[in-house]
Amino acid sequence: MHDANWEPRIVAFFCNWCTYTAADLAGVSRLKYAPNVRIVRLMCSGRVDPQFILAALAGDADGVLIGGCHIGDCHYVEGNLKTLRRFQLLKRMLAEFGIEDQRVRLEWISASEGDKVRSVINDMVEKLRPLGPLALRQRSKAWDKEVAPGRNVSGEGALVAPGDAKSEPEAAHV
Amino acid sequence: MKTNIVNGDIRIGFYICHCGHNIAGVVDCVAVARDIERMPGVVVSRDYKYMCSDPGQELIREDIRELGLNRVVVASCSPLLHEQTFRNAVESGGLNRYFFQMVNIREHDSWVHTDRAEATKKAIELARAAVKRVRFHSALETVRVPIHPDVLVVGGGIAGIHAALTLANAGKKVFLVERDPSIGGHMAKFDKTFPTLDCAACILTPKMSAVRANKNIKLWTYSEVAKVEGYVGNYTVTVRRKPRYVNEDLCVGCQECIEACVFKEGKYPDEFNVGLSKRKPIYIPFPQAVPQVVVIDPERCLQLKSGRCKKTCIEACADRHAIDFTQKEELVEIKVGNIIVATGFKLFDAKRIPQYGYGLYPNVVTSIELERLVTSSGPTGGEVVMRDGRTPQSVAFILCVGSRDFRTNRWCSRTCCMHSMKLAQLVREHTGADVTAFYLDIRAPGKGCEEFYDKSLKDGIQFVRGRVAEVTDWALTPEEEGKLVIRAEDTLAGVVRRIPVDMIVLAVGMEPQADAQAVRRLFNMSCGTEGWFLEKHPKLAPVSTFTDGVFIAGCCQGPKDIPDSIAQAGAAAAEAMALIDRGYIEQEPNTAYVAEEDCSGCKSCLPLCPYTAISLDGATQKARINATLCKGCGTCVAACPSGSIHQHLFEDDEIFSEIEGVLTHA
Amino acid sequence: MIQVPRTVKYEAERVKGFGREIMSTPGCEQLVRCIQCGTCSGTCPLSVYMEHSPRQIMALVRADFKDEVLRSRSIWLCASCYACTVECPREIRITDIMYALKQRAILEEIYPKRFPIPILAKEFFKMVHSKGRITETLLVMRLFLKANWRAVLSSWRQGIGLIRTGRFVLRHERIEHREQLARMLDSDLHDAPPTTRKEAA
Amino acid sequence: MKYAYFPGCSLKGLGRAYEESLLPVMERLGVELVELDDWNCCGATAYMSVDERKACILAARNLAIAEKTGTYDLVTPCSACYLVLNKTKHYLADSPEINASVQRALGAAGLRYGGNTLVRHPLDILVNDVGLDVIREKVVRPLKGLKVAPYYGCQVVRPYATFDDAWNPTTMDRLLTTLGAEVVPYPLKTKCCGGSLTGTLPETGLRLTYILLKEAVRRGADVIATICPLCQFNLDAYHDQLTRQWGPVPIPTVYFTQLMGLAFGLPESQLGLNRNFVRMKPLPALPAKA
Repeated sequence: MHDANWEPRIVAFFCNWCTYTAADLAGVSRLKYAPNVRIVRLMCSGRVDPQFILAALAGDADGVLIGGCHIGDCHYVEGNLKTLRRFQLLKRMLAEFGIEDQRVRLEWISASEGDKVRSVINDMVEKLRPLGPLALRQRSKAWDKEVAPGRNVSGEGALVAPGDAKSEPEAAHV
Repeated sequence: MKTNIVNGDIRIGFYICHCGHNIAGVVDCVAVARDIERMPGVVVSRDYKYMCSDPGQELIREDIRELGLNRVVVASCSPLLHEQTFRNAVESGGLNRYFFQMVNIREHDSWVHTDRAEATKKAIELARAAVKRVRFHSALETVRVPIHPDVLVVGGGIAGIHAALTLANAGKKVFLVERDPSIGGHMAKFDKTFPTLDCAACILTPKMSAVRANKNIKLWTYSEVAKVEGYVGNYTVTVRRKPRYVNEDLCVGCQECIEACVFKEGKYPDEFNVGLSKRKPIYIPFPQAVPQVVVIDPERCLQLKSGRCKKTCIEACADRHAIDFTQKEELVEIKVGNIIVATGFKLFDAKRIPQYGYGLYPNVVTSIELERLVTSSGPTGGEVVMRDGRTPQSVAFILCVGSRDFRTNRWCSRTCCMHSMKLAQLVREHTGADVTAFYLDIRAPGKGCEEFYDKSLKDGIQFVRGRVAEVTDWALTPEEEGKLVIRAEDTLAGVVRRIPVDMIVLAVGMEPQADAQAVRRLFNMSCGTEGWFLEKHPKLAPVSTFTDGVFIAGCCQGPKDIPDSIAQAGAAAAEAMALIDRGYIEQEPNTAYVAEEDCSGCKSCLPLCPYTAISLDGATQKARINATLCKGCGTCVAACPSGSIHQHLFEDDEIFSEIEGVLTHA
Repeated sequence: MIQVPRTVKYEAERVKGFGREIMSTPGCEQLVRCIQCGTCSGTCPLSVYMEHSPRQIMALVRADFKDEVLRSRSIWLCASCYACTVECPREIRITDIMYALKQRAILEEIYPKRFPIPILAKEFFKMVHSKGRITETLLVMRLFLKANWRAVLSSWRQGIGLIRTGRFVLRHERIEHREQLARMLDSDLHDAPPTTRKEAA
Repeated sequence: MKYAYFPGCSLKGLGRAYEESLLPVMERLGVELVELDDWNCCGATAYMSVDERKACILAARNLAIAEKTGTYDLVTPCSACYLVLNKTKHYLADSPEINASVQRALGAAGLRYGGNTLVRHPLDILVNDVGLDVIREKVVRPLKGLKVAPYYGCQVVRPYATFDDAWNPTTMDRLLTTLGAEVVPYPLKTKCCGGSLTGTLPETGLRLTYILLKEAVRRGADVIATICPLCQFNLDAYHDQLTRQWGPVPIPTVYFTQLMGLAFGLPESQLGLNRNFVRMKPLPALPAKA
């Protein structure tokens, strides 16, 4: 079906106070986990704009992980509640598009739960593996246009990278 | 206000840190530097052994000067550790400190992965993201907010007392809030302290009196913090003052009311003597209590329970009218700039290990109970006696009760070894009894502690390395009749032993307070998995928390002895003073702002802000954000339907380019 | 002559990887976290008869002294009362580790010879394999024959007592579907169903 | 109430008095025990000592047969059977590898086990399903004045303490009190009786047995109540040797079900009490009812 060397790519949005710190703790504790995740730091999970998630999926990510403080523990009182509400809406929308449930995940991970960072990431990678690449563009070219309406980001073209992803870095460097 | 130099001349310097072997051992730093070098706008790309060192920082400054850099990216450790370090370097190099972005390739990469190729690939992708992002950074100004000079100290144990005194002696105004009717905490119950065997009361009582006497300290005992609002420099705290039914300003502590109480004898377990003696419904916690003010227990007092009492106490206090049955709970609001949390610990409940027979066999006691027995001011006047009044001929100490045990508390409580040795020496001194201590490992790392262990050995205390399996009262041999029998393996001698003794002392470990989670939420702190309050950094910021202006001291952060508690308390006081004396705090300029021309005035952002920073301008019908109230969470930014709210440091463009960057294939 | 035993242990006596192997058996993983506190030995009703206490067995396993462990009577003295397992502060399932060691000793045929406990285990195993059930009195008789026939002499009174109280059973208890049970017990350990194996052969 | 019933080998041999008393007592309480069709030996401790996988297969066959009956609760009076069947259940649930391997073996005989069988002890059924109130109603001859040492032994409460505390179980204490008996404090209630060591290495096993008996006598008990056939055998059948070595410890050991039978007014002869080496003294005559 897909390339035998294929590995799921996950973009993670972690809040500064709990989950990002927990990921730091996992590092300090030298816990080992799958190298498939790229963490983007935000001050609060409440800052996660659904567009970020869609951009990541459209940009060739196979999954998106959002990490915030446990409910009741938000550094900003209740930012994570807003995240949760927004997340539930987004999940329904993604389901409409036929994007598997496991691909977008929300986890509450407190600053002390370094081990949870490891287990969640490992678990997510394992759950994405059988699903194969998301390959959103192949799935629906039309949808692609809808989510990223020609947003000109870096002066290097549309947010969604050109067709052949493999040659993209070189392209970016020219 | 914001100028994007996207199309201007972007000159980026990229630096990757080896961190000795910490990063370079897993990530191919040279390969990363070579990859980033080829990105547009990158003028220089270097790898260096320790970027955070002075020469490392100088490298950045020099390149800014020599090569005219206007953006800097450093790939090293977590920004939570060194972002400020590098921002300072960038600033001293002559650039706005926010033209900087940090890449975490240690905590998030080299320390958590083993595959060199995968880790290097990840580092490259993270670095590319930062390089793409930093283009969009703009010059920002750090916001300065004045700091309120008063400090709240929560908890009146030795840590809280010391922190309060340190601050007060430096001329700062301190509110010291204690839940119990007196300050003093656990230390007030101790007889002597290890390893010097100096009298605990002799060193604590003067400090307690000093608190009472110090004009800069507002002492509120029998009180709890009910609510905390605000942020570093500007906290508003609500304190609940429980009614003690005695007017603190009028009571002089003569205790005639206690004498006069209709209860002629003490009837209720005395908390201070851990139930070993009885007190009346009206009492003073202990002779040296501060404040010297009596308190009435509403659960026990006849008048408060039924309203039917002769009120002999009021008669006894006829001159001063200090007793006031109409007292009600009071809520007081105060303003402070910093908070020191020193809420302490609780002792492990020995009943949770039924094998040791606590609660079943009367002569199985806890270490704190024995502490009260050996104290001359204790319920037996310092005599170590069994429940039937006899003097024990043989006493066993069981160490690590509840500690180092996966079923109860995993941690080492740190003080029980030394505490038990101290008690063992005192028991021998008081009774001449044979003393055996069962231990797992003797931990005596403190100053003078190993010497104290040696003294215990010289004093003839028997040390048996082995965890006691059970304590029973059934005898197999004549000498076991009527005794408590310990069964344990003497692991060093390699034999299983049965040892009959008269009295057993359980060295119960320390646990987080029962309400630690609630307190944590109150002050917006984190707890480790065990429930101790989490310090910001285990080495570099041991008394700070993740909330600026909230510090921790003493055993609420983890088990420690008196010297360490005091050292932490001093450190917390100094941290608070450093903020106060600077006079202002610098805030990350990560506030949200409205691009008025895009705002449709839909008001959907208004209810989202927990700090009421957003309001609607009556004239323009557009949203407006008060930057001093905004805390920078960005929730409103994500929710704005017209995309008119932006956030400094976390601009949409910055995040989108970061997403794009991490998804490049390295 | 007085024997003066020399107790030094040489590296050559270690079977590297033995400890790791035992600790990878399901249920035995926690052994790695043992702090040698001796609760197991203190709790064990039979540790007083062991040449190595349970704690020492744990240490020897971790240090790869395979022969010393598998030849010891200690592992066979475990009566499976599970006291150590519920008492262990590190949640090590010591009883299960003892089982893993017994299995290894039987597999490698290095259990102490003429020691009745492993013999009982093997006889038990055989009887169940062929009959599906155990007839205790017959099992004990076989044990006596193989291990210590003199014991029969000392317990003759007990035998008579059992006959008197109608508890001495001489007829074999057995199940109906013995061949079904045998098929199950002898079924292959690995995935390949028997047919493919034939084909391969 | 209907349950599948796994007697185990002992209840057909040395421990037959257990079954002889259990069945009429359960019948009196309206509990139907349906013996499992063609059950096999659980494997006990011995099988686990030889081959773990085969031990699991052996036990799983019984679990599978029980599951097929559709009555998910499987009652197992023998402590060893109770432990082994429960342990197998845990192994199958916890380890996918063991589960797969065992399912293959079951498959070879056309069986399958879906993990649904609940292994339960009669004490659990009596106290939690039937209830002490119902039992109290059936008591026609309260055991007034009878001092009983409740002895649980090891494998029912350890390591899978499913219905009682592993350190201080009280289910039988409460049951015996309901029967009118006086329960003496017996701190050795969960200590090991020596198991099969009494047979294989008498010098070790018998000392454990002796300690149990001696302490029960010291605590003033008239009788020890047990829940396991091996415990009963050990505490009952070796008095000869024990007396020779340490002196007499004259106390009978009976099954708790036998005491229930007595309290329910069932005739002694039907409860297997005559199978004891050390016989229990007949209960004192009942005071005339008012």
